Amino acid sequence: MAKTQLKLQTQKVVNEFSINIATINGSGSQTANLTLIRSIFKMGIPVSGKNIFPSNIQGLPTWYKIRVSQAGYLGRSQKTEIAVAMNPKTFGDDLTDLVSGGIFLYADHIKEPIHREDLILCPMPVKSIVKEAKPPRELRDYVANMVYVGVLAFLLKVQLETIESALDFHFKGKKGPIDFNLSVIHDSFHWAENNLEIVSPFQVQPLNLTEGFNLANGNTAGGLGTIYGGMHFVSWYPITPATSLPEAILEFAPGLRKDPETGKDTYAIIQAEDELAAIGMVVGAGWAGLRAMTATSGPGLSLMSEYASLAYFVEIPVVIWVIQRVGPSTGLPTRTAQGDVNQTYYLGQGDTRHVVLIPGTVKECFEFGWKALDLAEKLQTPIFVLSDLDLGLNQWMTPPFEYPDEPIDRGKILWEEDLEKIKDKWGRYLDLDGDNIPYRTVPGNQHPRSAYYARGTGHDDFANYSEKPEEWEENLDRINRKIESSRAILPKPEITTRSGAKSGVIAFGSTDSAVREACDSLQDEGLTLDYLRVRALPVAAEVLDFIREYKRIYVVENNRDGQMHSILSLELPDSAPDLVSVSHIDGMPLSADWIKAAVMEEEKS
Amino acid sequence: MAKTQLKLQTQKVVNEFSINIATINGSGSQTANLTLIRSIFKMGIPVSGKNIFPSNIQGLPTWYKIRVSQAGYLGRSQKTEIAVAMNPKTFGDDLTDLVSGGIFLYADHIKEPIHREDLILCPMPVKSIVKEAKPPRELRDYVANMVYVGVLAFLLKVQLETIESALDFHFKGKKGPIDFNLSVIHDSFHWAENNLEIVSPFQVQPLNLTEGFNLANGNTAGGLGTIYGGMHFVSWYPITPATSLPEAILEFAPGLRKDPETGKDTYAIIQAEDELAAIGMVVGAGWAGLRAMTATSGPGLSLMSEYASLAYFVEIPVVIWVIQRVGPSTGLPTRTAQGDVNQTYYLGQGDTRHVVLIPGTVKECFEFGWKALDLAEKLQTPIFVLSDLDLGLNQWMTPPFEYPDEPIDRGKILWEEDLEKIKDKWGRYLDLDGDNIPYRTVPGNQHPRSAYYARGTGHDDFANYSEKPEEWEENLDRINRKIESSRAILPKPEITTRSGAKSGVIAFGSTDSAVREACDSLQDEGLTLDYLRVRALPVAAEVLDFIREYKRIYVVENNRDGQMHSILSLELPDSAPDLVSVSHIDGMPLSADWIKAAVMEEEKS
Amino acid sequence: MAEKTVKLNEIGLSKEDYKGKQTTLCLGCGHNAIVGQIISACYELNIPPERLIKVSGIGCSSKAPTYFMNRAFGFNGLHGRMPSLATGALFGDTSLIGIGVSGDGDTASIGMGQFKHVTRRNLPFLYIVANNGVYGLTKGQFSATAEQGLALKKQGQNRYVPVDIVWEAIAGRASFVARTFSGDPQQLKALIKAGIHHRGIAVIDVISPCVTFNNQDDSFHSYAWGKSHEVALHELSFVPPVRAIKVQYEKGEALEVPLYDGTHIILKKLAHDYEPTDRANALQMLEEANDRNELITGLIYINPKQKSLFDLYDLPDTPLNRLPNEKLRPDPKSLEEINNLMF
Amino acid sequence: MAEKTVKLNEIGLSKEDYKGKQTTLCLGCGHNAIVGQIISACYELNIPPERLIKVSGIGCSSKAPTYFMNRAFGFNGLHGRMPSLATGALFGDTSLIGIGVSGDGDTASIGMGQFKHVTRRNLPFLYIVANNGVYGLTKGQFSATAEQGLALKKQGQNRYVPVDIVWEAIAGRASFVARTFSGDPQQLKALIKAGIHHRGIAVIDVISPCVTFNNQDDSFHSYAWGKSHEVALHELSFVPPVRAIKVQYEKGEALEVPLYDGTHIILKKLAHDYEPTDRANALQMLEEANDRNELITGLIYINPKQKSLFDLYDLPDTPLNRLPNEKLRPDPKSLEEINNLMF
Ligand SMILES: Cc1ncc(C[n+]2csc(CCOP(=O)(O)OP(=O)(O)O)c2C)c(N)n1
Ligand SMILES: Cc1ncc(C[n+]2csc(CCOP(=O)(O)OP(=O)(O)O)c2C)c(N)n1
Ligand code: SF4
Ligand code: SF4
Ligand SMILES: [Mg+2]
Ligand SMILES: [Mg+2]
Repeated sequence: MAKTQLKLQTQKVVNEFSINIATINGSGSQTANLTLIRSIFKMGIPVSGKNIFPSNIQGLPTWYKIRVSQAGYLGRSQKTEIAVAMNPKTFGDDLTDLVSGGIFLYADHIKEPIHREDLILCPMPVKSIVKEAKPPRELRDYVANMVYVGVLAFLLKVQLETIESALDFHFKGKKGPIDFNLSVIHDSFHWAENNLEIVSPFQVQPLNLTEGFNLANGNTAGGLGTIYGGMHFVSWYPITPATSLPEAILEFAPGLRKDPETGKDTYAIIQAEDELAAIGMVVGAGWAGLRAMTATSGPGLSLMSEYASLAYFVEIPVVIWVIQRVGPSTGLPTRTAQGDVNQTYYLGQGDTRHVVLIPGTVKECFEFGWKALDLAEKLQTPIFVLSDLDLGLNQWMTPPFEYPDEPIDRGKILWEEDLEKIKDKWGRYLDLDGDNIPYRTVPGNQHPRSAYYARGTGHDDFANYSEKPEEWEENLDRINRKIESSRAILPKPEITTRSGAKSGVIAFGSTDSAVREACDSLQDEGLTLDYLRVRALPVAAEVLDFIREYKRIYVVENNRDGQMHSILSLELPDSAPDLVSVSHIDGMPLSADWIKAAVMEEEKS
Repeated sequence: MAKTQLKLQTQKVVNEFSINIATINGSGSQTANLTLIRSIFKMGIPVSGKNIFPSNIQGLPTWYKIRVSQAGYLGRSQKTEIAVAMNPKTFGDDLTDLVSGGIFLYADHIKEPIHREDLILCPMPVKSIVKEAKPPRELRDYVANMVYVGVLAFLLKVQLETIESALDFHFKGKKGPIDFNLSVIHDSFHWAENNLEIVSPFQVQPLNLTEGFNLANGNTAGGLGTIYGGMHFVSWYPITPATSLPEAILEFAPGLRKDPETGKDTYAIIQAEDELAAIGMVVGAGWAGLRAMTATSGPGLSLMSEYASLAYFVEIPVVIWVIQRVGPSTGLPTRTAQGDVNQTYYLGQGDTRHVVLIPGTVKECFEFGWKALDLAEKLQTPIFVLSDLDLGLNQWMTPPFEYPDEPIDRGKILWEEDLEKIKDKWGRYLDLDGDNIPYRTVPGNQHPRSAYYARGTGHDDFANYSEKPEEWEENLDRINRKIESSRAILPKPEITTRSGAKSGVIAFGSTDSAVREACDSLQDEGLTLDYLRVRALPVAAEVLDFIREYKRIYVVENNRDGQMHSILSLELPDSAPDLVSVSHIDGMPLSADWIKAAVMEEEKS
Repeated sequence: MAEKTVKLNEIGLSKEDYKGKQTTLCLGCGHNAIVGQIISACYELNIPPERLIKVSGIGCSSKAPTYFMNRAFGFNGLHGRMPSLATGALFGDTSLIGIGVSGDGDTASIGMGQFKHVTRRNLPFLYIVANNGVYGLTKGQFSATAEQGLALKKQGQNRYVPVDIVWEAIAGRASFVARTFSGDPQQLKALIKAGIHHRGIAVIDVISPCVTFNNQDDSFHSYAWGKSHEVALHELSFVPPVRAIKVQYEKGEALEVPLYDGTHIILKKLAHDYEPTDRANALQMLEEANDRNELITGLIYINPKQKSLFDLYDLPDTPLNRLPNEKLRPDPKSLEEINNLMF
Repeated sequence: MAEKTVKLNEIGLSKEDYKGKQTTLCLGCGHNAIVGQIISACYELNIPPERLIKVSGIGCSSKAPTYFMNRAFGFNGLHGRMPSLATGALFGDTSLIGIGVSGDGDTASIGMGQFKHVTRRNLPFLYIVANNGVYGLTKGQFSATAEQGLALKKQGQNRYVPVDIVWEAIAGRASFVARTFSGDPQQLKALIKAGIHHRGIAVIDVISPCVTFNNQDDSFHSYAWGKSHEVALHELSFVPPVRAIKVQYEKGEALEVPLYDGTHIILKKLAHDYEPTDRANALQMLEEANDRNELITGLIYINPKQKSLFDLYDLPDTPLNRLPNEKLRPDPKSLEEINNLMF
């Protein structure tokens, strides 16, 4: 075998490659994969990990794609330099996906044909190494995954001490499992050392580029942000990929949200019977003066339509996280997409248009977690936070979460003493301040003039039932002006300019790093692009200015119909012709290569 | 009193005025109002009636607005020439709404102040006339309404024989009620004859303009169209203003859809427990090869989102009637709107876009009733029929319903013998004909290769579960092409041109007559407009050509945000700047006066 | 001196203070009777209107809250989804009394799911179903509680067996289940009082005729049928805290059910010798009554001991919606620790 | 000659013809046992796969139909909304056999409403609930049937009292209600056969352990608990048409329940002397078993006489979905009459 290898020596590639690990879900490869990416991260090298998993619990193909990039490109890469094949079912595909000159590691008990000549092959004696280690029965498969960790450590020159600290973190210092896994990794490492004649052209070298960063996912960040946002009430119904957000709250709230004085919980969480109930509960809670949130994905979002329309119209603050997955319908529940932008923005019957925050980084998931609760009560309307599976579930490099830089804002709530002051002038829907945001009271207020009757039907300024045409129209127009006014206070877009750019790119959410990478390499092709990342709807003035500035703007998104492209086109009819939609959806995060190719295609035309 | 009257003589107005009858709902004024409008209709004079009623069963204000117009303008008129005030609660408003020189009839037992000097006042001794007639207790209120019929008959010169035939129709020839009501009407007529010194400037004169026309509402027409469309299965849940459509099917199907041979029903109707179930049942039925339909309004539509998204993706034929009322939320359940265009077009999570038929006349409600069922099976997708309360519930002049001019189209269904022919080439989602429409089989097919597994998750051409990126994308793109291809076969727009028009108007649905009237009077103001009525989404090529043709196009609609305006703007970015949105929503049907004023306002700017 | 003429309750409020807007329901609608008894019950229980919230779904019945207690916060929610709304709202201030008025369509048709889950969670809440067997507000279609074979204008004959709300509440583990009749104001009022003082979900299925669409003498939900077929299980009264009394079981005597707050329900035995403490037995009793074609009314099942939803949480005495901001946001130090928890 | 070796049933099909795709459920998942018994039952009942449709909602359990009878039409619908889908589908051809596999979350949480209404309508349909007390597919949250106090990873302790699917089915007037256990294949198979031949809704609540998320020995839905606490009400068997036998009631004997099509269910009495024909009595029995901490299995309630949904319609023998077009569109003359009906 050795001979073929030598012939293949390509020159050394340091800290810029991708590893694709193919396993079977439920076989416990997660620990191995996390250990690997964490060790590399610990070495100071920017790295990201994406879990491409099936909608199933055990036995189907899963891939874990690790991207190492000292340039800091952490979006999905279309190329794979190193493949680890632990799953016979996908052996063939995993083989073909490799770049020429790539390394193909595989468990040597898999007896599938290997036709390619242009690869560095590396069969691993997984079974024998595991046998040596004598793991307890139930741990066998699980330990098998540590073998490729060890072999890769040898080939890529991953420092064993960083692996150790990664395991230490994973097992929270529990010596038993740490040592056992470590020993298997060592055994594998030494097997490689002693038996492999190959030299990997792909290697990692220590840097200090990850200092001051963590590895985390967006859903955990969103859950924590919600806790620090002073959430009182969470009602939710499980759905992939939103589930882990409320579950993060279940995990962290008990430690963070007990009242030190009384030792009581300052919040309540309830798992509802479905999304119809989850949204109903948060709307009831929001009405009653609680900072309430729920989280769901496409199918659940559909079920929340009617109560969302009510909350918009009755002006009730609630926060709704939407972690997008591939639709229509049940679609691909475990794959990522940006296909619910339209539905979220316009959710519900009638003329509804909602405020939507769109985090693009893990840090923003935390930040928007608390901001959304403030905005909901400030604007007295549902605030949607639109994330997706890639951002929510995958491992991203992120600076530490920043403590809120603004105090909690409960908006215009009137308690007994406040009502005393404003005397009888108050009415639930009376625009006292001329800012389109009325004052509200909440149940429990003991003032005899505090009560009002909330209803999804037509009402006057004092919440009395009304079918009067002019009252209906005035009220609905005021609500519209209220939403319009939010443009000024919502998160501003993030703009990155380059000298001499004549065209621009607009994107949002999880595609950020892929878009940045694409812009860099398009620059190399001589196409200079300024880049704006939308962080909220309705869009800020800055977005409109940006659009007006260029003769051509590419709107990049991970859906079929170019939904953000439509929304922006409607904002500025005069510029609509300048907006070019660059979108597609297949379940995979957009890659820089695809974006680049698509843009260059458009440039040609 | 007489004196004031004479001073007010304005010159005679024939067959061009509106009557506003203010009563209390549940008091049985419906019969009186229908009698009135039918008698006028019988006299050969174009007339329309709009019921402005509360979301309540008994005791709240209701208005019935009758418009008499030999010019054929049957949309809502903002002016009222004659008011009938039977409700003390609205007496004041009804008084103020009257044009100067108008006639104000009122029950003389109502003792409200009357400040206006510029009206012809006509107190009616309702109680005494009713007393004379000695009606059975329970009929008293009810009969009271016949009094204004009689008095109006005298003032407007409505022929008593046409009143008689109107009653004859209403009571299906039952002599008792006919004679009794007629006698009250006569008494009132004679009272007026003998006691009223006033002469009405507003009068009706016989014409022959209603020959070959009927009076009917859109929901009845839609129900009948569905029956003639060969509907097999209806599942529905009551909601205003959709209810009367399925109820029309309940009424007529038994007589029309029994199999003469077996005497059995060739259809089934089931009242579901809610809209989630109604849509689920029709989707199941559509999958099983039934021509299935349901009908709902905004709130129910929201609940249908998720199954609509599934039907789009699984490619199941169903027909969903949406009779719009005022939203957001519960809104004004008994008032009309066009505010669910967006939600209907894009209903459901993910990249969905549906086929929508938009009838603008009662006749089209019938026609689209059967066409929708054909299109659903031909395209294997949900077909929405978008109507509204004004078109669905109110009385419109309409030519007789026309028998379908095309045979029933079941689309591409394969039975046992068909499968034999095409051998193993068949796959549920395999595009054999290259027209993006695959062939389908339905349960009950006994061929061993007929079965497939339908699912809302990703699938390949043979309906096998698939998470493969390319298979997902190809399938979803094909579905999109399928919907795109429907532009060519959907109902074409209706275009009315005038020589020398430089600008155009686009509208849809129930606003048709108001828009036509507005165009005429704008012409008088020197503004010539060509008019296009959209009858389906996605729009036909003719719509795009029309848009390209004018430097300015007004898009008129009864909603807040100009939803159709948005949809059209997205169709032609280059023309987007030329499209001017003219929209508002307050629960009332758009009036020609409002449209005219709004357009002229825009012209100024 | 005017005051003298106005009767006031122990907290100095008059009946007026418990009234709502003028009803817009039909003359003679059973729901009006329910409104009336809620007003009387709350007046007599000396409940400050501000300490109560009223919610509903959609329907004529669901309009009821508009017609009582203008000074109480109210929410007319979505059709069939009052329970979720009430659940979320009461977490805002768990010391408030919650009253909901729903309809048979609102509860047994579209609302079945949420109804079952709110009973299961035992939310402290008085859940009144104004049950008339039809959809009143949409003009008389069959609801899920319409008896099989019932014929209605435009609708033909009802094909399906009816949902029995009491059966459903008991199967759903409601801790207080009663059935009564709009035509029996005394029992209705007593049950409302007891329901308000019960710590947990109190479901009262009130047969409440729709005079406009379903009041034919032979229809199960009509006044005539109710009046002629009602059989009260017991003479029911509610008593504010008194000296503890041992519950005695000899025949003819009264059965006293103590509630968590020291109040009691007293059930004076009538024809039946019935104890409302056994789920299966309650259903047995209902089956037999059905066979006898009786409309059984009274307290059919109660379990005062079952933990209420809020007993299952560890919430502070200060209502959540009044917690000061500083109690809602953990301190900066804690966030550092969190950040350190991340890899 | 290979044929010889393959066993065929009376319609000449082998077990293979009843199989579906390779299961992708976890090794040892209780749902796999259900799949296996459906296959065996249908094979032994000689059902042509094409005469059966299989539907489900969403969940691991709802994937089950993928794993049996490739030759049957199937539909994996929406979470909690299998019943409406099945109802509409079976109207297409009422002669088809309908089998649905749902989960406890799919049925008792989000699906409660549709579950209650399909039982009430008595759709001829075998409704299997693969009940494991958790949401498997979303990785182990509490479902509505999880017992109070159950502790699960990440979820803490379950606060609420569980929904009892058998109670709900009986309260909801299902005409055939059974409970069994994935660990009791014989009884499971016999119940499936009986359910298929029952004309009406047949609800089988199968305790079907989730080995990955809820199989702790002390958890109510685990194999261990089931094996050690199962108490069969009777030894149950299903027999194809035989000479009519009078049902006899002496102790120890077998109770025979005739179904509409001449087949019988034979219940050989065991410990309990139980007759599954009285709703309230059934619930009484369950309550007592609960107190004894037993997992009662067997046929708990049946009413073979209750009219099925399709008995309530007047449909032609030709399936609706095969009616020729000319039977679907009334003739032109009729439309003239309609037009004359208009004013
Ligand atoms: C989602 C939705 N579907 C349908 C309706 C229409 N709707 C309003 S009230 C009602 C039924 C009310 O019946 P019930 O609850 O029995 O109350 P009742 O009027 O009989 O007192 C229906 C179907 C609605 N408001 N919302
Ligand atoms: C509307 C909607 N909400 C949530 C989900 C996510 N989801 C998929 S399966 C499932 C629960 C399944 O539990 P169960 O029915 O008990 O089946 P099991 O996996 O336990 O067999 C949930 C919540 C969904 N698919 N659709
Ligand atoms: S319609 Fe029936 S339920 Fe509605 S208010 Fe009138 S009587 Fe009551
Ligand atoms: S997760 Fe549980 S329910 Fe799902 S397949 Fe695995 S064992 Fe079965
Ligand atoms: Mg009702
Ligand atoms: Mg489960």
